[in-house]
Amino acid sequence: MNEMELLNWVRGPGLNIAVAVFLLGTIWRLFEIYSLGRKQDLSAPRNAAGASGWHTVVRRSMPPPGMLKRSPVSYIGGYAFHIGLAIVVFLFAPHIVLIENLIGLSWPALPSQVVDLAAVVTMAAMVLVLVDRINKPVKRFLSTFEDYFTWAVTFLPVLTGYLAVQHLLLPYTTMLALHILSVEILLVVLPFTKLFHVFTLFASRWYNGNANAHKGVPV
Amino acid sequence: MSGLDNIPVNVEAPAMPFGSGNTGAILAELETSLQTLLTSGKEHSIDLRSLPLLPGELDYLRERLGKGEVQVDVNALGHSTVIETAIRGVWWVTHRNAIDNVMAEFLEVSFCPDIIRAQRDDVRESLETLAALLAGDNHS
Amino acid sequence: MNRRPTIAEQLARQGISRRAFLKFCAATASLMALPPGMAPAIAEALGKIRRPSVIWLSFQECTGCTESLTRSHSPTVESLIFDMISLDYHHTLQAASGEAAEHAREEAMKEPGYLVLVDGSIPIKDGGIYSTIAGISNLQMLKDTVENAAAVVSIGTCAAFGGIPMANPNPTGAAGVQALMDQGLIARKPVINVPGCPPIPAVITGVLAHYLTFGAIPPLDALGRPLNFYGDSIHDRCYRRPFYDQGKFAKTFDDEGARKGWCLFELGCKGPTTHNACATTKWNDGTSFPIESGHGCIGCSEPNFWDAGSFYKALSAPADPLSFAAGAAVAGAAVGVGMSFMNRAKKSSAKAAHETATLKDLEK
Amino acid sequence: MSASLEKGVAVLKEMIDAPIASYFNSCVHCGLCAEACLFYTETGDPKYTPIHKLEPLRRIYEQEYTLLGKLAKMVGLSKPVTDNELEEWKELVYNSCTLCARCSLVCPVGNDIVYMVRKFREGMAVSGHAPEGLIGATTRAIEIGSPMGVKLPAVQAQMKHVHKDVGIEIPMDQEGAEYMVLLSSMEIMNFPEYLGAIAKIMKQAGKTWTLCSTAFEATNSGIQIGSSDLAKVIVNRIVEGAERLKVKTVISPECGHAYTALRWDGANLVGRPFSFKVLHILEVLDEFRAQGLLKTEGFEMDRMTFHDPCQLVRRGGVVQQPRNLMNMVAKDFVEMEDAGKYNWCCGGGGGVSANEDAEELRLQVFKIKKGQLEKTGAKTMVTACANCRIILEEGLEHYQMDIPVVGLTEMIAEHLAESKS
Repeated sequence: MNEMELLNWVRGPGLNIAVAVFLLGTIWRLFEIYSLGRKQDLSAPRNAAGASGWHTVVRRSMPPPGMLKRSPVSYIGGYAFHIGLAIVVFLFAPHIVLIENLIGLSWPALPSQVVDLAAVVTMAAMVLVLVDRINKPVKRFLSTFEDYFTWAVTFLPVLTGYLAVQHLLLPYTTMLALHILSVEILLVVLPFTKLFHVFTLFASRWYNGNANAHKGVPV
Repeated sequence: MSGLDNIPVNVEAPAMPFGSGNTGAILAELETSLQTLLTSGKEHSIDLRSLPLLPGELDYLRERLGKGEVQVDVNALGHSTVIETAIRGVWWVTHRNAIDNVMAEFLEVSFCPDIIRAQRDDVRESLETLAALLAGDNHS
Repeated sequence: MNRRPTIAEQLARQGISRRAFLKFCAATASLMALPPGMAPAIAEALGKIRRPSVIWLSFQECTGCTESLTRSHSPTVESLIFDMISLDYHHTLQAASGEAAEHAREEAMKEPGYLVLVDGSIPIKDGGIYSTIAGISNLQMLKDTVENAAAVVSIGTCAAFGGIPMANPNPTGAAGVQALMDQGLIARKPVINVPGCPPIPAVITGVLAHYLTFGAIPPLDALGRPLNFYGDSIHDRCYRRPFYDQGKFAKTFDDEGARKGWCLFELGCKGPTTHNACATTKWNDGTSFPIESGHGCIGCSEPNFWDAGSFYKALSAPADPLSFAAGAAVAGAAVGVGMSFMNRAKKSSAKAAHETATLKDLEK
Repeated sequence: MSASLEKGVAVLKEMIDAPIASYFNSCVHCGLCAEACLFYTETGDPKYTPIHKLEPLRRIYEQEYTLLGKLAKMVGLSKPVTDNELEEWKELVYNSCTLCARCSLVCPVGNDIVYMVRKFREGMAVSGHAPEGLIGATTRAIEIGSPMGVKLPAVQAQMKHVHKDVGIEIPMDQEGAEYMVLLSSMEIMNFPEYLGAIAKIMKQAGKTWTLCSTAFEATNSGIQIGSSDLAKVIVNRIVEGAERLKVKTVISPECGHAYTALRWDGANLVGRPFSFKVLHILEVLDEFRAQGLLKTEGFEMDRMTFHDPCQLVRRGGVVQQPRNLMNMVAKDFVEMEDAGKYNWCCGGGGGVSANEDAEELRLQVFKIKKGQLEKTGAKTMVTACANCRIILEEGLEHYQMDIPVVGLTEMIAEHLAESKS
């Protein structure tokens, strides 16, 4: 298989399979999780300003008082990596074309130099959080194979994408194929690992916020 | 050609900071080459067709370099022009073929481009030719 | 057998001056995409090498490659190239026909070390019956000719990678020259691939000039293409690249962006994955190239370009990514709903079987 | 699988719901919950990371309610939960968790971790993995009526004592009274001033109130040990009493868990909304204050700080009321760092105070409170939970700090304007 054949496979059948597994897994998992339902709270509610599921969905994006100081790498690294990833994924012109092809929506792209910078920042932040995971006793204690695996699966698309754009290590075509392949692996893995938090975190925050809002506590 | 010109396509030449970036690089390369020429006498030439230039950038370059005092026409395997730019020592060399298409285009940095100079072998042959010419004259 | 003259001698015989020779060498260096400083080395090399015999074989092809070469707008250089070689066999260009033509080929093959140029792909399905010349299958003719060749130059994407005849579903079992060598169907010789549909004329002549001038295979990429012409992607050498970097894209062929000459990536330009010299050498004597005239690169110098998705779909846009999507969504919903029924049943049966906890339960 | 384990797993199958499933799927092992937990911050031992305390529950969820978990269990990739494992987890689930819910406030993906610990205790309790101390307390609560074994005669004795002390007769079983006042065992046994304070305050406010002979005890060990069935027995006493006496409002005493057990769990345990309101005494006092029914005179001049009981503030939503009341009587009221909903636990909530096995650890993690207190420079600590109060006193004594701990209600009562009533 030459590089063009590989690229054609990952753009064609490979992507088909990955998107299919991703959709299948995501819909299955969402049903599996949320069909479990929850009991209605019969206690008399208390209302308080700023207390609701939706408030918590937004508020949890900010570090609670004192936490930034306790775990700066988690927050700063986490922000840099998530925001950087969002910039790279959603504001790079070729990605927007891809999304437009998939769902018909399009928006302006950032200059590629800015995206390059975001990619570098993202990778640096990811390395930082990985080092923190290995160094920090709590994180190391909690970490399983899955944590390192999902890190790699998330890191590779950024790395291969960057290498492809910068023409490093391998010819562009090969690197582009590897980039798309790595994204496909990410898509396939996402519904079945902790990466699924991209979907469930909103519901989790909402449940938490909603249950506590019932008690009048804005969490 | 006039028909094509009627098509309302206007290729925008980007403002310099957003150009290909190559015109600046060429001018910088000329600067160092001129310095080298003065210090060591080493000549240098830049193949203008090996660099991607935006439409209009070649003209921009021509305009920046300006026109000097010397313009030489060479007729060898087609027509070639060697034009000194306003930057003395920098020559704009254009080689054309028999049907006047541009074959190659260079910016040469030298006191006098090689193509203008008579070649040693040719001079030797010319000497023979002249000798034969004279011999012929003497016979008659 | 008379000694073949060196190229310099050949030129001198035609009364070409040293100055003209110098100009020729400079133009050749430019043509070969070599640094201008290489001109003296070229001049020296041309003084030594002899005019080799060349056999040009045309198989499953459209004659586009020959057309390209002969429409070359550097006739002087081209004529020099033909002065530099002895083209002993070429379907389209030779005067001889029928048995005389084949005889010429056999004659040329008598002295080993000739150069074989191939255009068109070779059908190997069903014993290669899909294309024959003088009753000889293409495969057989190639096999015989390559046997004593010094090297093979595959001109065009068909000869290099199989090209359009090999496109899905490849009814004739077409293959490129390198593939046949890899399969052991013909003798292994050095191969230079000069792909393109057709290749740029100056690239064909440039590659030949390089081989002839230096008597060696130029540095090649992983696909056997000379690096001096195929080393960079169209995208990297494209004058519209700054627009790509700024995120300025033409969205249709007649919008504002298209008129302003913005990047054609979104209109399907395959420049980023295509390696060729179009953006620098250009076509029609350096007049223009597809992107400059407003159409994206179709990637014709890459293997399988015909089957690599629509020419008008952006490179990052997948071929048909949602073809299983509906099915997958339904299957996902089925698994999910199945699980939710099972889970609910399990939960309610746990509830139904609930035994009220007593103090006794606390003690194990 | 032992019968008791089977019972525990069965209960957990009932308990696991969509929020728990969502929470487990959201966890990215970032470890931030550890930074919010005093058992980790004060010991540095990663095993006290809140989400780790739920590891067996996570596996049960995955094995019972996810297809991949079922497959993993089938091929042996996911090991079934065993009795030994649960016994090992007892320390994590009971000794080192006060159900303070600080972790639930910081989790970046929004996991309500304490919600899960509370549910996990259901399975732990019925499979016989609750700590001895808590089992004892719960047994006394069910059999005798109070976790400390306090019976009605003891209450009656206190009533008489208070009558003599403050000159107000304590009403008992008065049908139609507006308020039904509950007590916690600790108040009956250790802080009898509370009852006197209520009597004085109610008198000044001109409100009718009563104790209930069948439901004087507010605390609910069933909630702490994690058995809804047993908690329901205890809550039912109060509901029946309140309904029999037709009171409008039931007042929870200065006890955090008693408040949340009745206020938030109560209706869900009995399976129907209450016909009466449930208020914490501080909520009542603040209402009186707002209506001008609570008048005080004089101020405490010492520097004072207020310890927020977790169940009152973070789990109860009573945040501003104690501050309003403090300012009525304290001249130099200073807040501790992280006061309000981010307050740090005293270390004795969630049944830890009743659990002898946890005592050493509890005193160790009290360092956080000690540090907070030292920073304020307060001379007196005020709180509104008898359990916190005991734990604070023990902790301060352990670290040889001479700082008195006072109940807010009593402090208000001491400053009641004596004039007319």
